[in-house]
Amino acid sequence: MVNLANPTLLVVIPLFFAFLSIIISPFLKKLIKFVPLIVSALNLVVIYFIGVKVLYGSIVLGTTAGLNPPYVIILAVDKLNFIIVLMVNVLGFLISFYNIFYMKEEPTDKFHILFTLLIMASSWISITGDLFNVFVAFEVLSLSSFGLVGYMRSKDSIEAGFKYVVQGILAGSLLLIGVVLIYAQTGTLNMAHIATKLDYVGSLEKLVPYVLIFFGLAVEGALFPLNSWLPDAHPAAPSGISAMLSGIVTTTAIYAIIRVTVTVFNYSAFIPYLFIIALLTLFFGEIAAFFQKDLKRMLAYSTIGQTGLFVLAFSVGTQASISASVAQMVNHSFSKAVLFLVAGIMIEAQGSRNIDDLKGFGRVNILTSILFVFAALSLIGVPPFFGFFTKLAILQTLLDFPGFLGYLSFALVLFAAIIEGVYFYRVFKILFEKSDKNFQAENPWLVISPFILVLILVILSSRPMSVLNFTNDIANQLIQRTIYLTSVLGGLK
Amino acid sequence: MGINVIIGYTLMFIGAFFFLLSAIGLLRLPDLYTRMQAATKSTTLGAISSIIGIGLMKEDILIKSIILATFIILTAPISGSALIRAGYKVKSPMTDKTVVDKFKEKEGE
Amino acid sequence: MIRKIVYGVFILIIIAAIAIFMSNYKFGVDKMDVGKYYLDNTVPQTGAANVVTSVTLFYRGFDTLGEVTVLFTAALGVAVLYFMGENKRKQKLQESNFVTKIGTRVVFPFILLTGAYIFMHGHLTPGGGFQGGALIATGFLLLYLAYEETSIDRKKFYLVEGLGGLTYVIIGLLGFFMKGSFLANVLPNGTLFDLLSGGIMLPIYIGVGLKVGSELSNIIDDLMCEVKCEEAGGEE
Amino acid sequence: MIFYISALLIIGIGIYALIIKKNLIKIIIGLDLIETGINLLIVSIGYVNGKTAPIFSKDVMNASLMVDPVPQALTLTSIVIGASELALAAAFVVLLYRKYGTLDIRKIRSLRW
Amino acid sequence: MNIYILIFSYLLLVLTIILSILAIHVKDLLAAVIFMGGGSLLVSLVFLLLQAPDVAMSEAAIGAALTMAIYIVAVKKTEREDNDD
Repeated sequence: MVNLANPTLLVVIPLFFAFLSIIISPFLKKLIKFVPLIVSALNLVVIYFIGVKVLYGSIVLGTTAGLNPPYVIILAVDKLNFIIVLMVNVLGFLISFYNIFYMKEEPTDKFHILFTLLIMASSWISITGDLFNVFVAFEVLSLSSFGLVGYMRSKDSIEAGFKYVVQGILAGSLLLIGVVLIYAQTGTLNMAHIATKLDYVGSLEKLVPYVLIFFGLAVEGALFPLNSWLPDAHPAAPSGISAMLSGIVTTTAIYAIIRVTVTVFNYSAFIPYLFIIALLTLFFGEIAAFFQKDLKRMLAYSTIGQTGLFVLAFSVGTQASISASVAQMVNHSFSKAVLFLVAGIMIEAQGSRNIDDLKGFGRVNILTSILFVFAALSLIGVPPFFGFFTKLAILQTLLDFPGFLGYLSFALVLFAAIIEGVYFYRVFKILFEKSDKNFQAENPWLVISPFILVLILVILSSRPMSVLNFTNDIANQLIQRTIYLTSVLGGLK
Repeated sequence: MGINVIIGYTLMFIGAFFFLLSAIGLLRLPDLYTRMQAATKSTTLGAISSIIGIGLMKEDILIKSIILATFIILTAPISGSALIRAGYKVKSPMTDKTVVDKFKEKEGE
Repeated sequence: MIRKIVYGVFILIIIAAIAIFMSNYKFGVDKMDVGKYYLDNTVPQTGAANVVTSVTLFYRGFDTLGEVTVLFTAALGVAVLYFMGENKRKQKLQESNFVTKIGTRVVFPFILLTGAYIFMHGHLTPGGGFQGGALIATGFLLLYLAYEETSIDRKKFYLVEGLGGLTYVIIGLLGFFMKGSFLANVLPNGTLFDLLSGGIMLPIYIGVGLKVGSELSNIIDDLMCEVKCEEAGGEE
Repeated sequence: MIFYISALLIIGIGIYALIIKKNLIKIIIGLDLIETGINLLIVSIGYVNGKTAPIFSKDVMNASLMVDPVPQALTLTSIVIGASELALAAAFVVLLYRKYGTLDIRKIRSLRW
Repeated sequence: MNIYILIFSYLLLVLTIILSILAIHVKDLLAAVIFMGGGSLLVSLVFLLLQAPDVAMSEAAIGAALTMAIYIVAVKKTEREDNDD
């Protein structure tokens, strides 16, 4: 049996099914809504085979064109991007299950093909080991999410979509210039090969390409100066897509930033600026979320806040802080996806996205509201839930950030947690108030995906220590970048 | 100096001369329609003669240059007439010296 | 207004920084590292004469696979955005003149022939799948300009588009199953300079050429339909 | 050196148009200029003085006399990506005009940046 | 790159920059799009001088022809006059 533990399959299987479904789309229109489901299931099988190898500490490589790495594109999966790819496909599987019953608007077959491409692009960005490949995968990701954000063709979704398109194209151009400048500097495009060459270059000289790549990826990763498109784009998309965008796409963009900062550039000089940017993102995200009346916009702003949180944790730079930030990344993806999926059910049940119209929704559809409460509590970090342990770990690591900034950030994170608590509590109160408005019962099929996600969260909450140990190994493997470099380049210096 | 090289150079010279003529035509002719006529003349005659000239001078690209020349013969006049017709539709001004307007007569009946 | 000045200054800083950065990488200086490897053993390893095609298709074939997906996503995106449901009604367009009609009938086969020539000889002469496909799409554009009642049969174009993409993926998978790594060269390299050289490049570029041609024609068909048929019924 | 300067100039013009111009089509033209500028930058990075195009033919067989093929391969990808991005952006512009009836950003509420 | 090609490429580049500035400043949108197309055609000529024939063909076929067609359709569907500030 050909060894299935080859990461290239993670990209090829979705592509194969996408091209197949464009052929059969005029004839068997109904079958296409199952394509994303099949694709993410097959991806999960391949990820299982890869996972068996990765958990033993070896880095799984997928070469193309049968030659050795620096001359050919290579996909490398170590512990960190194994977790990201696993999350992408688990969430992809559950959200595509949700989409089958949620999507009614007209060209549903094209919607599902675009969604398959979105899953493919997110898993592609997280496993590629070639810098120009990151740009190409980033383009596939942004193009498929442009199409999906503008899918409803309503007034505000097109407006938000255009804003997202312009900033997305600008981000792609910045990323491309950065990659090209690195090519001018080092002459190669393979991440590991660039890393070995960049070690001999002074930190000031590699500042320009790094800043360009950072801001190119930061637009998609919702960091402070460039995320004005996110609060409009995520709510305007259909709920399954906003769950995917907030849960996964921002996380893969942040992962790409982490991979570029640690492995390729080995850049400790830039960390303080990253700290300040993350602090600003956290602060503005949470404050804005507090004043929102529209449920999905509130969740979008809280995504910005949470992204700021785990980038803040990463930018402390110690191994404990990186493990805490990865744990928080996992917690945020799962709980934010549940929140958006449940928000989709609520909005479908009563039509408008305004929070106040949800009065008494909880009394009618008890299960959905309980899922909403569970996910929100885990996001905030209330004790019995997984979120509490990750936030605790982050707060511990923030203390040993030198000087005044450490205490300021500690206070800010606590303050942000309180704000989150307040605006989520406000939604709970409205949900469970007595009101005469009768809502139609929620479609039971839609509840299955958020239910499974909350189950995953509960499992994570039951054994938080083992999860934090695993994220500790991830951080350990990430910090010692020589493991990545030698295994990818096969010792070729 | 083979015979084909001499013919090649003369053809290229003729081509260059046609380009010069049409450049002057573009400057001096009064309105869109006459100027357009000068422009299409340069693309067709000038380009074809210089390409055939180069083809004659180097044997192995002779076939390609002939194919290229036929392509230009096919496309240049069509685009010229389409442009002029569009110009007419947009009512671009005709000079006072125009004697006959066949298009209006055809359009008129 | 202030925000615009901030953005303006921010962008100017980036341009100045790039200029300074480029100053120590002079123009025309040989910066090749991986490029030298490709130049030296393109002919032995892939048997193609055009090094750029061998880099895009063979050494960095995964990039081009991504690029084909980008075009595929864009075509889908445009189709989704311009989707008007079934209630379309054709709008009467200007009658295009006689010369263009006859000219198109003469030139259209030539354009398709040249497009096919370009993507068939991708590995020998400059050009390849994308340029050939774009040329074929301009041929269909010409058809739309000349005859306003033209409307291509979307089913067939989706079929060609899917098949083109599938040839690329299947050849890659063949490489994976037979040689262990995706897009490995499974076909014989053949002798330099003749049509059947270049191993897997010829079939891939035929697939990509047909795919790009049909995809861009789909985009043009959406655009032309945008122009020709107003959406029936009022706007919401 | 002129190629680098002009490439950066074109990118600058594109970004200037993006920021200053109010009209949607002008913004799209600005984005297209940025893409063209980047493509020019990439190809001019790969150029080596006094060398020929990287295509083997009967009279050009010496590989050491060839320009760097990798930037040309990257530009091929970047041109197609730029074209497909802008096709999508043009589609959005047409839809915006159909919904709002104007091409001016100031009239479309949330687009004012 | 001998002198004549260098001078010719200087000319082409200056022309491209002029065309791009015109594409931004001219009021009539259709003229702006045509300037844009002309500019990208000249850039494809510059690619030829930079010894990149593949890229020149691709820029001409995709950049000049199809992108311009898409923009012209976009301008035809919206309004032609740019009533700017």
